[in-house]
Amino acid sequence: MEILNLITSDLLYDLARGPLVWISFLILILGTIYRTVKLFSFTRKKKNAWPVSLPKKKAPDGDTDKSAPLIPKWKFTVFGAHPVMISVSTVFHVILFIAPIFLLAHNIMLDEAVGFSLCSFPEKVTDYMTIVFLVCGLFFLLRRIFIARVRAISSVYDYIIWCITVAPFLTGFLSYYQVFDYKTMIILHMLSGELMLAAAPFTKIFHMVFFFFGRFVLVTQHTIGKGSRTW
Amino acid sequence: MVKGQRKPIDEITGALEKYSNVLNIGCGGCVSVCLAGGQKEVNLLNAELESIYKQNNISKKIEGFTVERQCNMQYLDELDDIAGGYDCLMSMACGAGVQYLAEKFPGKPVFPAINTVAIGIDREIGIYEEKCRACGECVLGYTGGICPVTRCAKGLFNGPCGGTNKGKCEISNDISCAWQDIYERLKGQNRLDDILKIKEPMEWKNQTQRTIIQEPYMKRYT
Amino acid sequence: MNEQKIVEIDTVKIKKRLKQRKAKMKMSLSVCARCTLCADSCFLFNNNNKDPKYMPSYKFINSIGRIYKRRGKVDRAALEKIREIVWKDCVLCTRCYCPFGIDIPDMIAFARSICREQGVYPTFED
Amino acid sequence: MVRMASWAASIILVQEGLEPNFQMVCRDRNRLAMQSDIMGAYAHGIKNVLCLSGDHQQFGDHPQAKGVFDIDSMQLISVIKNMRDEGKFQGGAVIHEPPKMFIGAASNPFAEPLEWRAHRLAKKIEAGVDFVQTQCIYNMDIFREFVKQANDMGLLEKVYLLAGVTPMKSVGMAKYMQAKVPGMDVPDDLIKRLRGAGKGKVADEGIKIACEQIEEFKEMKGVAGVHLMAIEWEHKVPEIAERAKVLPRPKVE
Repeated sequence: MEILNLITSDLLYDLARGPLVWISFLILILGTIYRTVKLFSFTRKKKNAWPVSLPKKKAPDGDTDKSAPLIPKWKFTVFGAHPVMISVSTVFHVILFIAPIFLLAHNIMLDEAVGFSLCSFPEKVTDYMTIVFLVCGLFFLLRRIFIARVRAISSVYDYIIWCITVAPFLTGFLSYYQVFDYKTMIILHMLSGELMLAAAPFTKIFHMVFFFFGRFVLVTQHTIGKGSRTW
Repeated sequence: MVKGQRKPIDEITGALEKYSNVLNIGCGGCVSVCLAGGQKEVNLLNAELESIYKQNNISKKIEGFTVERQCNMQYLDELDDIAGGYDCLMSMACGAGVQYLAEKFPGKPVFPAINTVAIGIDREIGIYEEKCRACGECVLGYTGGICPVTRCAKGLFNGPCGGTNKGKCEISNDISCAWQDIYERLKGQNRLDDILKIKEPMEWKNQTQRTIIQEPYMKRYT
Repeated sequence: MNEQKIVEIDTVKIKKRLKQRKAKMKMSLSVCARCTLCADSCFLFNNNNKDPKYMPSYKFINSIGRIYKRRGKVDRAALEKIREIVWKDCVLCTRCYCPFGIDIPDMIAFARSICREQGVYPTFED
Repeated sequence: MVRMASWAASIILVQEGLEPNFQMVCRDRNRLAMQSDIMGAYAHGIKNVLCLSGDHQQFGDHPQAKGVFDIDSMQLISVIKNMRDEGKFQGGAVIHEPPKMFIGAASNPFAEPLEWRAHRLAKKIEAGVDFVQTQCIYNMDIFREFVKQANDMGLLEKVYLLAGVTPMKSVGMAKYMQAKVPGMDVPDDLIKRLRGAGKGKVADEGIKIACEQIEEFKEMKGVAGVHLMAIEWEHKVPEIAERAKVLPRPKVE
């Protein structure tokens, strides 16, 4: 009961909607910058390792696949191998980013705080988005629990990160519908959201940056485009 | 490592024409590293073949399997229970792997899907460069680590010939003259004496099939 | 035959080696989302009834990942387990796929070199 | 391009009472065929052999042919010298009637690296060459430098150097040689001079330049003679020789 009192206390409420928001955003931005700069600092610009001129022909034996019919190339990407996982993952990540940014309530608060706001989705849309997000999250959780290969490399840490990511959406959803005690929920929502923002640069959530770095900047077999840096 | 490149699709379909049940065998060794014959390429080639056969209303079963290395019997043994069900085998390994596979299954036709190109290096992902012709008598010690057998179009041992053209080979302005490069490197190392000596004619050791027994194993096999 | 000399594991040396490539390895280990999308790109995984121990991610998490987690303080038994993973379960064909572009083969190769330096490598008795 | 075998053409020349220079390239024959040809040529009275690496097969109309290049020109010189002086084939077997060949080689003073060219000549001399024919000379500055370096190294006392002279037939030929022929150095000044000769007089100017060169070679220390290569202009050779005042031919024993 003590704890519940503390959570519902005005002090915590003020703290969570005041300084903690700014602190968590600061940690998110500075942390991300710090780790991104680090990424660049220990990789270096790729030098062309090949001779000045490469043979103009495709290869000594000229494998020209002109006669070959077009085979659907996407079948050999990760999407072809795991279409469900990739679809769910894409939806999950897209909602993770856009739903909070274009949520009406958030924008009203932003307007009150700094006198400026982004456009908002209708509340119904963000509502559905949240439901879809939670279903996706559930999919990830079940996958982690029931599929042997995922279970094999899962640890408590992975479940904690899962909780950190899903909690803001769940609590936000519950508070919007005033399920349970509204004030408790909204405080939990704020706290979990701030925790997620602050944790992002320093946990595996940092893959939000590394993904783009690894697939677009670093030179690997799976680089999209040419890539410009190597380890 | 060995570098290879996939054959043109027409040649592959031509080879498989008479067979209806094909097992395409990849190799996880060199040809996988050079993106020519690993699991991914097996899957790609099989899909390409399937779509061709489908287009032409030909019924053929094509399946794939990738072993660790086709140049070692231990890994080919994995195929014992699998290969029986197919009327021909296709290998995406280098020439050595294809031959060992054919030796393992002497009753089955084996077709190569890869042209073995070179012993080479990885310049970049997807760019591979020939470096060695396995002549069996390495001269790199006196040529500053640049191979005249591989890089000189004429394979000269006492170059550069009179055709060098501003540091390029006479046969193409895109190829740098191996002997010019040898000269520059040795000059930089103050080792020009090395190429002032006349290099005697080669004892070409790659004229017959070679077998090597490493010294510590001499006793075991002889 | 070539008896493998049983030597004391020099954890100081391991730590030093870890430090040399700390940035890349730690970053790679920390951003792995445990998504298992790398699994199917490993032909050993496919050839061995999709046994999770052949997943590229499993292999690096349990080799170099383990060494990092313990900050180099690993004993011989641990290194021998790692040896099994990095030599027996991986052929370094360098073909694993990672949605984030994590350089898995390099991590396996690094684990190999640490093991080798400590006198733990495949022997002829295997 | 496929041409009549050099030994066959040489035999015809021997029959005509001339002294041919039998050319042999490493591109077409392995060491067995080369030694066998040397024996045959000598049996027919051919006494000079020019040892060349040979132009790469990619030039000409048989680019798919497999080049042999079993040994290189340097090694071929050694092989023939060993046949002549030691009476032994490269494999070690004894030759009962060793071919007394006068061994020649080519030298290109104009190919990079320039400072290495004299050293490569030194190697050929060490390998056993008796005479050397140079690439067609157009850049006299570089050639003078080359001869000076070779003289300083004491090379030209040990070998007969024949300076290569090819008169220019036209401006087009000069420009083609400048741009397309590997290992050829045609200075812009020369092209300008040819152009300046005016219509119908370019060929004559070309011959005039060649004669001036020959005059200089006559005086040049270390240059034993001239190798006149009137490419696709063979019928002009007597005229050029006359104008260069190198006739009559000196008697050689």
